[in-house]
Amino acid sequence: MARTPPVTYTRDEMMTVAAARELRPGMRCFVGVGPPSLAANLARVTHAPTIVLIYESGTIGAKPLHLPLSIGDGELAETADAVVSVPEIFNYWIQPGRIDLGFLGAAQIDRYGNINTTVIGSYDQPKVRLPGAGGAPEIATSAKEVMVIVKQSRRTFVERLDFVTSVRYLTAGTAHSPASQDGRSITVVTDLGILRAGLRTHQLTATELHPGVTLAQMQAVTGWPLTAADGLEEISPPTREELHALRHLMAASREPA
Amino acid sequence: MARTPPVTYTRDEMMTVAAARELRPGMRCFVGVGPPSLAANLARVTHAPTIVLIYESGTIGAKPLHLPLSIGDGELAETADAVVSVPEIFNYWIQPGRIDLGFLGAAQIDRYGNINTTVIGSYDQPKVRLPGAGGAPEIATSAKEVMVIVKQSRRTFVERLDFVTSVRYLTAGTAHSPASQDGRSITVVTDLGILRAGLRTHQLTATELHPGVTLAQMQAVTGWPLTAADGLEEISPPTREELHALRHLMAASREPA
Amino acid sequence: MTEMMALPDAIARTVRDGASVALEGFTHLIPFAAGHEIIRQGRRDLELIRMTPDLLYDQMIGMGCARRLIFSYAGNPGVGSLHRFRDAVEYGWPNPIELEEHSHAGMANRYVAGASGLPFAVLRGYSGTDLPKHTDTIAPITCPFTGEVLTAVPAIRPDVGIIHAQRADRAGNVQIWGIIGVQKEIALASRVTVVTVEEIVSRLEPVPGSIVIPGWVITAVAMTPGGARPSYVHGYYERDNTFYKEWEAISRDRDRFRDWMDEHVYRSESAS
Amino acid sequence: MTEMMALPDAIARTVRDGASVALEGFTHLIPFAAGHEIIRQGRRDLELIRMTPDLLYDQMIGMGCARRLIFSYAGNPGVGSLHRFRDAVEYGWPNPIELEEHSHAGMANRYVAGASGLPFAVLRGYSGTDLPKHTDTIAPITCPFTGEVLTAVPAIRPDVGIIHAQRADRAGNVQIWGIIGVQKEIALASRVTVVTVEEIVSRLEPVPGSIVIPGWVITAVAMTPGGARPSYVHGYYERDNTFYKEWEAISRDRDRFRDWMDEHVYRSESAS
Repeated sequence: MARTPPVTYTRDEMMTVAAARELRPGMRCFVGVGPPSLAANLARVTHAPTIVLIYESGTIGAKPLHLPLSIGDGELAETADAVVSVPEIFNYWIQPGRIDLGFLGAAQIDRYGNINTTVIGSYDQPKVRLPGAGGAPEIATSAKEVMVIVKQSRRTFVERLDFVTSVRYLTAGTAHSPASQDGRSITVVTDLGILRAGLRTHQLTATELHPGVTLAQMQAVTGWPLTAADGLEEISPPTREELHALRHLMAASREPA
Repeated sequence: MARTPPVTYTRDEMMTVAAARELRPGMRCFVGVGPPSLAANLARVTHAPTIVLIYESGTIGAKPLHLPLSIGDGELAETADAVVSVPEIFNYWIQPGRIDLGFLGAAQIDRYGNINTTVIGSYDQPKVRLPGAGGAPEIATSAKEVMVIVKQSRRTFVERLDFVTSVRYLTAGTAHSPASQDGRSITVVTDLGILRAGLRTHQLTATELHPGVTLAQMQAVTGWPLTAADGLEEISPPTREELHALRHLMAASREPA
Repeated sequence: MTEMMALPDAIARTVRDGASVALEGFTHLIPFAAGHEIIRQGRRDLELIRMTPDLLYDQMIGMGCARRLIFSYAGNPGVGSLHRFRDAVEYGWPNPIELEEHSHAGMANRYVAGASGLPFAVLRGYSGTDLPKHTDTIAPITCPFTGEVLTAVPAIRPDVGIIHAQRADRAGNVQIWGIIGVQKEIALASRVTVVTVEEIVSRLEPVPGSIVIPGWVITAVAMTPGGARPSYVHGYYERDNTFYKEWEAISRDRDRFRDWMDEHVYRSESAS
Repeated sequence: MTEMMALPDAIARTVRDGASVALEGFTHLIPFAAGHEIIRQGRRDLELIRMTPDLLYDQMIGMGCARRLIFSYAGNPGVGSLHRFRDAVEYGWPNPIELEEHSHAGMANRYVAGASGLPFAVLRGYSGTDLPKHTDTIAPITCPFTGEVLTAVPAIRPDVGIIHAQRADRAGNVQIWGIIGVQKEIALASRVTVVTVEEIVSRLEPVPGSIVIPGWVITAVAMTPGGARPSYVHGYYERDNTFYKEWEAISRDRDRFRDWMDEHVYRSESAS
């Protein structure tokens, strides 16, 4: 461990720290591997020790010391409060809306928080075949809050998705509507700042910027006309404690994500 | 234990022994408490040690030393190959037809093996309110074979049920039909002999009589015109080994059923 | 999040007159102490839900707590009738009760649907029986792929679900082993869940076959040693089969039943 | 009833060209050795079924075993793409494959329906997505009680289901612990079930969190130590994360992939 306090940080670190700060103690978080797992575990070892990590492999309340490369890592089961089958995790735990916050990944995201992780190009003749849906469609509609951690670029923040893999806000008239969508939010944490939807509108709006980032910079890498919320704020930089905990987590990982 | 071989036996003992003999090694039997549990465990400790006992409480492969008074007796779980939840026992194990033989109880039974355990009299103003369906409706239609162990009387063997709680042979045209009913049998073991249906006909026919019992005796306590199968046979009396094992089982029970 | 509280408080805060209440435990872990507390608090007009009403609901029905019963098998296992249940159905004493009657498979699936946040469940069930004529919560449903007609039953979501378990830790995580029945399903299907436990421990050591229900889906945990007697708790105490048989005679007679309840439930804070 | 046999025999007797085959194991207990045996035996035109195709199906697809793939997430977890899968979908190499694409929740429920002997399962799923436009095994279904429209998916009943497990006893009862995934559902949904195990023991001592699948629903047990490598077996060996990352480079190039398969799968009877 470093004796001298860190003085610099990367944009990736700022992104992870900003995401971790969004998590509140006691929150039940549905977590995938990579940035979500890093952010959720950072929150767990800093300000939110009582956060409950739920992985789709069936581990509820996992408390890994090392970041898992795979969501099925053995340490998740060893440290969990309960291990259940995959059908049970989806049917008893996700579907009824027991998840406070679900993390989703995105290859493309639109202004409504709809996400594509299926194909770039057409479905039948894809330019790039992506992994597909995984747990996302049901997380997207059932979690009380959704968070996406993704670097911002025009390739990712698009006017129109090539394929709709998951939907946060169902359009009126869609029959498959869950009970209520009032007050449901989506938070997108990027390397430039934070975009949010769901408080007053269902459209993603810039609400915070990382230190030194301008709204114009963020707009330049967003594929739709991005507006800022009233009172757009600057995020405070990572504290020494946050950076220290984050770097320790990364170093302690068997296999850094 | 008796040193001298038993020379006499009761009709109840003959009934239990006759039922036990029907069970073959390796058979997966769905068992309730009382006579079925006694017969199945008698088979297990005599000629069919590999019989698999399944109780609706979720115990698969239970090997109790004592006969349970309740199907949820702790010893069933302790000796089982697997203990599963009640939804799982019905959905994964009974519904798909994995049970070779299911035991059913009966307050009334008709010639087709339909059973009433719900009410005597009308449903809304019952003369006697009975316990109800339990697991019977789904066992009756899904098990490869069904066995009923019941003392024979005109009150029980009736022309017409007051209430149809479970049905073995669904009439043609019933929409709720399982995949196939070919070759499915029902065996009714009574204190007078054995009645069977399903081999050539879906009507219960006398096929065996206990020693000393006549067809006329059986017909006299049957509420429909009972016919006998070609080659009606006399059942051989309990062997010393069978009686010994049965009485040992009864004596070893914490609470004889 | 779980709150630790005394059983009388847990019941007083959660069970209201007219509520739908499921006290579950499939022959194992039947929450007698909680049911007796409901009787002592004089709750009325309850919709009682339970696969196997058992002695506990016989007592609650006999004391006039129930307006309605949702169930699948109302007998004294291995013994015979539930006489208080029969008296209510056959003679309306102490009050008539409405029945909603299912099979075990149907009830178990209704709980599963409740725990899953679905409005209904599908099974192969009730085929050819008279149950659908008398129970309007049984309906046909057609497979959209094969055209096969199966049976649908609606989810059960009790206002209050009450179960007994071996133990909990201080965070309210609940551990159950032995016959697990429908304990998890009721805990997850109910709007409010109360768990009585034999003991509260600092750490839930794993036990073969044990399941853990996380504390954050449980409303209240009440330490209640012996809370399942005369039913049993795997690893703690055995079923009081003698009492189950004695109940036959106690419950047959209205006066004897009331005297017994007076002595064992009203005058005592502890379950019989 | 279970038969104990060597893995090559178990595969030769159960997996035919054109069969639908599910090799399951949700990140844990992936049956690599069995998949490699299928490759060595040169099976073709398989309908491969798996929630997360992972490296194993990348290898099987790259070797031309698959005609069709039913899946919900085809990535190398934490690393990136499955390049052989992508090559087949994007360029039809070594042959085009047909896709039937679902979500995890949909796949899990399709297995549950298969294990339950039901033709379909119901979930809240796929809402608003483009999946139903491309996958015809997703259909709306209406609750007969509330009128709510939900989603139905048909049961999956593979011709052959193959899983890996920690151990079996001599009667073929199979014990699994750690992340249990969909192992039981596949064992029960499949017409024929093959289980590879790390070891065969005389008695299955209980392990916290372990489940047992009775031998009488399993067709064949093949002792196959290391049979899940480079995935892991809880209590036996860890996931070879280094190999999962190396696969990125190995699988990117068709020739390098074939060389690797030649060396590690064809020339060796043991899984990499």
